Amino acid sequence: MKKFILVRLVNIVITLFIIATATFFLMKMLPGSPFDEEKLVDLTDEARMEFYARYGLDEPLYVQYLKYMGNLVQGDLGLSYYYKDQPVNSLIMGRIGPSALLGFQAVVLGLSIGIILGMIAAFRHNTIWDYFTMIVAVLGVSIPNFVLAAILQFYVGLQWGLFPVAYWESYESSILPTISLAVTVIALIARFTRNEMLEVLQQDYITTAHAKGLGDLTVLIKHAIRNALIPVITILGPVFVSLLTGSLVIENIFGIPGIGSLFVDSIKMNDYTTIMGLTLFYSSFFILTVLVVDILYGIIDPRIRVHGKG
Amino acid sequence: MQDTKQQKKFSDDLFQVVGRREEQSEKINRPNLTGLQDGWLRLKKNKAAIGSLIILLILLVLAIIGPYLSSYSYEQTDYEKVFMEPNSEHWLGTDKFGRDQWTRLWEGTRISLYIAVLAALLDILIGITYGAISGLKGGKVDNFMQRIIEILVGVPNLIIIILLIMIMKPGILTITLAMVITGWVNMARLVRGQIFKLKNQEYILASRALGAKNRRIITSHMLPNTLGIIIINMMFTIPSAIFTEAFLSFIGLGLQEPLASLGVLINDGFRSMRNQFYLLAFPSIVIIGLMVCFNLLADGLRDALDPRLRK
Amino acid sequence: MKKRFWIRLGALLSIVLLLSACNFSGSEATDSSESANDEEEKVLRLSLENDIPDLNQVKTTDGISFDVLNNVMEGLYRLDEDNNPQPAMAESVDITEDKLTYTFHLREGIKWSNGEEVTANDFKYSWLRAMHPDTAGSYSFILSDYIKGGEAFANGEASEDEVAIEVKDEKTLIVEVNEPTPYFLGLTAFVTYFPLNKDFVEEKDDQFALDHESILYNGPFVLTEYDQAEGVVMEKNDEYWDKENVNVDEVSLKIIKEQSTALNLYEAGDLDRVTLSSADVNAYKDSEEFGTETQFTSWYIQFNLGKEPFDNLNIRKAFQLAYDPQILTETVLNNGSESAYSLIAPDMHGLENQSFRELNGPIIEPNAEKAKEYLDKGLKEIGGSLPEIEILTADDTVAKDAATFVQSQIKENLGVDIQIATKPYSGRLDAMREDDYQFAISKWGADFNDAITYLDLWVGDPVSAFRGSYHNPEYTDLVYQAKEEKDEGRRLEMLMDAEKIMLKDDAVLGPLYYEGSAFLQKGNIDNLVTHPYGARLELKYVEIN
Amino acid sequence: MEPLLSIKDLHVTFQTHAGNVNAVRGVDLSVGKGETLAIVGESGSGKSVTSKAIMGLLPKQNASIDQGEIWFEDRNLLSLKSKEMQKVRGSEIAVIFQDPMTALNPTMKVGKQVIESAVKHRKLGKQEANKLALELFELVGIPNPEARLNQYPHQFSGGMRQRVVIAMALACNPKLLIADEPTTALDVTIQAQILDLLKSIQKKTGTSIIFITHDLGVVANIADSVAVMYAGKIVEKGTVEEIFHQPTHPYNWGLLQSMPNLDTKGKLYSIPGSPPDLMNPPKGDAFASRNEFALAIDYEKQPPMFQITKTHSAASWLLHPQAPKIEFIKQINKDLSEHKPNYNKTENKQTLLEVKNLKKHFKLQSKQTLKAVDGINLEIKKGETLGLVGESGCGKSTAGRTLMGLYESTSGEVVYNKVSLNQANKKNFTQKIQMIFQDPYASLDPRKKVEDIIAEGIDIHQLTKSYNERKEKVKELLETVGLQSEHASRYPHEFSGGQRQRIGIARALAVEPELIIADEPISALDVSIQAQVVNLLMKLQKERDLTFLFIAHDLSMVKYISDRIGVMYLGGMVELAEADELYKQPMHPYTQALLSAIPIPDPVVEKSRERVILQGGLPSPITPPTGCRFRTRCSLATEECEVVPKWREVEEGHWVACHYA
Repeated sequence: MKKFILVRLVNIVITLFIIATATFFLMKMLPGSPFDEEKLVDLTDEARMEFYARYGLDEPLYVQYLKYMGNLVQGDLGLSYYYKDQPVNSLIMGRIGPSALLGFQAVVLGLSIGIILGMIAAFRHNTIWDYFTMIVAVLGVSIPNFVLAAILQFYVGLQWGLFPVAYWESYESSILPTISLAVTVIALIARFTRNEMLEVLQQDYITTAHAKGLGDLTVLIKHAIRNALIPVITILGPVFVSLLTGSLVIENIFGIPGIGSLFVDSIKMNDYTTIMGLTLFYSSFFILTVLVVDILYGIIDPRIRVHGKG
Repeated sequence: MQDTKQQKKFSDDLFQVVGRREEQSEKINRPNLTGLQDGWLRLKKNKAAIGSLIILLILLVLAIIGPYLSSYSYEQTDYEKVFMEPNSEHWLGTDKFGRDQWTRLWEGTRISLYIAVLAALLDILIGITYGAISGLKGGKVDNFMQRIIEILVGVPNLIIIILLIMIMKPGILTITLAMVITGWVNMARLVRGQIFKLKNQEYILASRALGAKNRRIITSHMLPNTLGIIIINMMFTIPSAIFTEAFLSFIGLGLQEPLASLGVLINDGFRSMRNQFYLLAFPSIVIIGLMVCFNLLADGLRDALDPRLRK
Repeated sequence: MKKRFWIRLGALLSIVLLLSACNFSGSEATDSSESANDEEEKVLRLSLENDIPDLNQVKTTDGISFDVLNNVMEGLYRLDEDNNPQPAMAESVDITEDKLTYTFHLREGIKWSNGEEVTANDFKYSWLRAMHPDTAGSYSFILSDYIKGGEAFANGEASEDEVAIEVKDEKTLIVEVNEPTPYFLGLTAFVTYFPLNKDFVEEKDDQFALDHESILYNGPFVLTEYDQAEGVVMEKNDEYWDKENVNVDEVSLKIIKEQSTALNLYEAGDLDRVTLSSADVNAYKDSEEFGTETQFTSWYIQFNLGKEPFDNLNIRKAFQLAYDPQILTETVLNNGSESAYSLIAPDMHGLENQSFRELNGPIIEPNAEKAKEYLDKGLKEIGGSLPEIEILTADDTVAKDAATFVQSQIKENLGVDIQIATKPYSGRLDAMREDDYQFAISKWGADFNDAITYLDLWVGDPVSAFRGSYHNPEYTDLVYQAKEEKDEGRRLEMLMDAEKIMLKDDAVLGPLYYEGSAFLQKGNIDNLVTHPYGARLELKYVEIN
Repeated sequence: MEPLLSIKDLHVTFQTHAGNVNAVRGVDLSVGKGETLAIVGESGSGKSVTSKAIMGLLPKQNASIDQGEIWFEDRNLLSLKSKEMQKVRGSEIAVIFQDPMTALNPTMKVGKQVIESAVKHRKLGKQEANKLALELFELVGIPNPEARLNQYPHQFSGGMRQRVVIAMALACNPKLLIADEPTTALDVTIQAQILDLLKSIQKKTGTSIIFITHDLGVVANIADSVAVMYAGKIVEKGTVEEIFHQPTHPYNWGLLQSMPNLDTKGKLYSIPGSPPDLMNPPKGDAFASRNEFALAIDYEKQPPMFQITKTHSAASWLLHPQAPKIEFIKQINKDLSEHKPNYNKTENKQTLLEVKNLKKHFKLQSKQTLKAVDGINLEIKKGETLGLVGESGCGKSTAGRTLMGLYESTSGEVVYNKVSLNQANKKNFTQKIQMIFQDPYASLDPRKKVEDIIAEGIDIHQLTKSYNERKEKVKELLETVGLQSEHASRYPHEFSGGQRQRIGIARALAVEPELIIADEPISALDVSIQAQVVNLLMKLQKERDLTFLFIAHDLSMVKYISDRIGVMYLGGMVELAEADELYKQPMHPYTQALLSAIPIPDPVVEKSRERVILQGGLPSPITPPTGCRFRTRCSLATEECEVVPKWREVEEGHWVACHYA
């Protein structure tokens, strides 16, 4: 198991290296520079180069690349260009909190409701329950979450005054955005759970369990759920990461100082170091999540544990 | 004996040995159905899927002929008639340039559908080829190709897409391309997995034993048998492409004015939802309709074509 | 197994909740509840439409940072409610006859928020820092262009001794300028001219201005909270010399990027002022809370004289006349923007009580028929047909709307199809600079209240693709002469002629509109001033009833 | 005997999207206390559906019981509420399912699964339950029970899992045990172990058993009485002796005759045709169209049950007084009179294929090596049939595939007609060497028409010039394997297993090969169909001078069809001899055990027979035992066996790898 994790970690480092390299050069192809402003365009080329020189941006690309990678190895993501002089590390750390909270709450909410709905749908297959759940699930993935967020804000926030309209001030502020984000998760998980559950319910060992005279509920709880839920773990990683990246619009709508908006802004502003920092942050987060999910999967599914050893 | 009465009923002719009728026992009584026909039969029973199919067809037809039903073009401005609520002249009202929303809506649907289908097609072309090569070659080639996929998966799609759109000129093609760069990964993985599974199927071995080359095995055995999965995945790719485009348009990276995709319309509508809610409502309804229908159809197809596929 | 899993999950959950709880601006929540008890407290709640990139005054360049800094810092002068510079840190100024030397006398009792005295040294330190190649930002030109010796210093070619900033004593600062600069006092109200406390800056080093505690304030307010993505909270500065005239106790400036959200917040009573998007204007037009304002920001079409077909004067003229800015401002933008028929913004300073605009009048008169005539003429000259034409624009809503408008009008009035190419902000600038455009939607916001801030841009020395590769010696000479001219009347004459040459004779630009905005403001708020140039937001004079 | 369970006129229908399938069409049965009733039938005959109906485990969505009663003691199970039925399930009636690989919950410890029903029905406490689990594990013979209780199913071998399943079924001391093909998925050697176990358990507990199987040999071994099912009906029932010694229904005759015993020579009797499709069951006797002695009335009316003795009854019009008297015994003699021309001793035959020290190792993901085939030597003479037998996992299929070039060999050489086979010249040989596959469901491409499946080889080697010629050829091949030419346009899923296997044979024949490797071609088929396929193969061999490598785990069929037989164990050959010689004089202890494990379809012989029962299961081929690979299961093993035994010719043509042979 240790060896397995070690090998995976080495692979992760290689993957991240390639991602960093690719992003670096891709990013440099962006039109414009981080210092493009109406006020600066009238500078002579010399003056501009001098300005670039201050940030090492006048050097050949490969030198910039080597320098960047050198700093990266030491865990230094450099200083932001747009948020002048702000270290990218602290920029990301400062922004990750709200996004992480929203993402986490949305996953927890989505998981719990999604699983329950999925279970009900599978267990009451082809009944009104099933149809209802599937309608919820399909609608959940079909309504753009910014439309949903806007509607929630207007009605629940403004008209009914149940939760704050926007701002990031108290725990209540996180509720509407969490719901907006969670709906997609609920839909995804409900659907996935239902399918897994339907498949599990057809397995021989479920028949065996029924043959033992166990009640329907016992069979469901003791035999079916666990087997159906193990695969659900595998989609958690991507879901969580997509929540983090996808929360951009939600963050804007609810005025939340999260990482999602930083992400698009940095690209629009040619904020090279921030783009790099965020890409690497997301990538490593994603890859590590996948690794954790794999390990978790191994811990939960006894069949895989042995393979890990072998 | 209970049978005494019956015994007399029968004529002796009936007790002649007539022997077997082998042809009869080898006869196949069931109708001659291909796998696809069979799937179609099953799909037909799924009311939601059929309903979705019909709605999709209606939307498709409207997307094609809708713009011609009104006398306006999608880019025609009329500054005398801005922000008109739906009325007999402008069925779905006008926006701040006085453009006819009915026309723009179907023009947008057309473009969204076009993007979706293009993305799905490219996705399928690349995804299938990639997956098939990777799965069939196996070994080092597969390992290498999987690494590439791992890297592609490792970078959040959105970063790649936005970077690309910023680098290239925004437009339908760019958006499609950007989505294709990452969108095919799922398909490639699916096809690869499927090919791996099929590789050791006895009918593939039989074909090899008959001396078939890789090409024949792929085109005549593996692909037809992966078709179900491919179709299903395509049905899931399409809504995600529509959504991606809508999202990009929403954050201002979408199509060029005055072109209208559903995403652009929703973006515009969102900006004026407070006082011109109809601008947001109609494109939202269409996009939700599209998504719901594609999803239901995909679900239906999955059930019909292969109930226990997935994985 | 299962039980353990759930326990772990629960633990994880609570940790995340705890962590994130620290992330809420919790302290603020308690503050506001306290303030509810204290009825005297006057709180103003405003929003910013984007992140605050940088509060380091010598480096920062963007309007939002300016909005914040202008209210927590103060220069020698401050713009008053009528946008005229009034003595602030300075009590008075002596200007020599040749209008080249300024002697500022600092006010008594001006203090930093830590209680230290603000001295002439603080200004010198700050100004040098703002020009020094190692520490300057891209606004250093706003000092170096005017202060004698500044340019050489900024280029690293001269030492700081050669810069004509002299600290005579703690309360006296003597500055020499290169040329007579009638708007120099206005410049001293500009953010880059604010003072800095040397000891404090050096102590904070690279942490300077990264949070609210690493800035020293000398303005009407101090920051009590600062988060780049969340916004700032300001409180009245007890050390401020004029605190008696500051009516507001606390101001919060929260970042709300979506206009619709801001409007919702306004309606929910969480904001005191909100900018309206054009779609919402009609619905609120008659409200008592409705208002509009304009700025010294001109939007125009920049023709690229180096690219077909706009190398042809008649075609430029055709395009220039083919659209009606009034439709743009009244129908599409509908937000208080004024239609533009020339370049210099309407209220910009002219002579005595007359504005520049009043003196020079409208220059371009849209006329579809004439436009068509010019087009035909131009077409003959270039041999019959137009190439494919693309209009470059940035990807923000307003710029895109303007482009769409131009496109539709050209189509309607000239029958010419043009494409729109949207690029992100820096992409548009880059394309223009690299001469990769035919014509573009562009704008310029004034840094100070003088027409030269615009006219200086097109002198074509060197020729700049960004400015349409325009170079007309007549124009250039006029602008250069104006700069040296000591007589205000003569100077203005020259500038007005220059504007006419560029717009009317050479048709380098097509004026679109002067930026304005429509807003809603709660009835109990008075005197919330937004300056049309420089730093916009002025909170010093706000009164809450 | 007091019946414990009796079924009266049970009808079960399944709703499918294509139509309704009448899976069970009026079944009457009864099981006495302490009795073992075997239900025998082909797949699709309704035997498993019947058992599921007893348990109340038919899928609710699409199955319905249209008619009938199931009386268990004094209750009609069909009228019980689901709560009451739950009390019966597991505690009074327990069931053992066919596939031990899927019948256990993979994520639950086996100990917990075993006691679950006891905890529920007998309200046992934790300690009592644990004690019970230990007892049960000991009862079913699982070594080291304490440790194994805490393991997960994947840590058990197939045989051991089946023991777990049995322990699970016994947890509440059920009055009735339904064993639904409990040994079908297992190897012969393991099957023998499990059968022994069931018998000893019944002796100890006195429980009644319904034993469902398609294997008459197993029935002879275990059953007291037998019910033969065909097409959803019981066609004959009686005591085991009556069924085997006085068979009355023609179907039963067919079944008994299709089973070769070790002495059978000549053409096997086979039941031609395929079982009927129960979606449109035939009007009269469902078996009529395959029945040599079908009466005219068989095509008109369903026969009633005729009582022959008190215990013996059958549903055949032949028992009607008006029917002609047809004797069963005569038929056997008549059929066996035609002998297969005995295989000429090898002298004048040329060697067609020679395998020299062939090895095939697979690299696993875990970096270990699976030595599937580890150095085997053999030669196949022209025109002979060489049988290759061994337990599943012994590498016999891999050997077949490797020597045909489907897998690249790790080392060793395959020489065909004096030419060494390699990747470069593989294609030339694909026409000469062909293969028939094991699983008739997996070996045909489901998306291809039968015509295209059969013609694939023709297309690849371009053997026909025109489309019509191709069509003709396909038609001819279809007829050769006993199918009809209109089948050409059908898809594989429309065919029964036997028909599919014949399509597979036609496909192999299409390229007119010389050597056919038949990889367990009959092991997935029902008994009556097996004989069809074997007969077809033998007919083809005679007509076309084919050479066969016949891979199988069913020793009786191998003995019947092969001239010489090789026995494989864990990737290596342990014995090779002429078929008769091998059966008469098996030298390797493994061969002896294999032979002994074969069930014989004769209750008298079977019940009196002494067996060598092999202990344990097959070791992992990843880490095979050192020295003689068999020594871990061998009763003769000594220290000497730590040395690898030599592959030597003990007598002429009789090779063996054992120190004690």
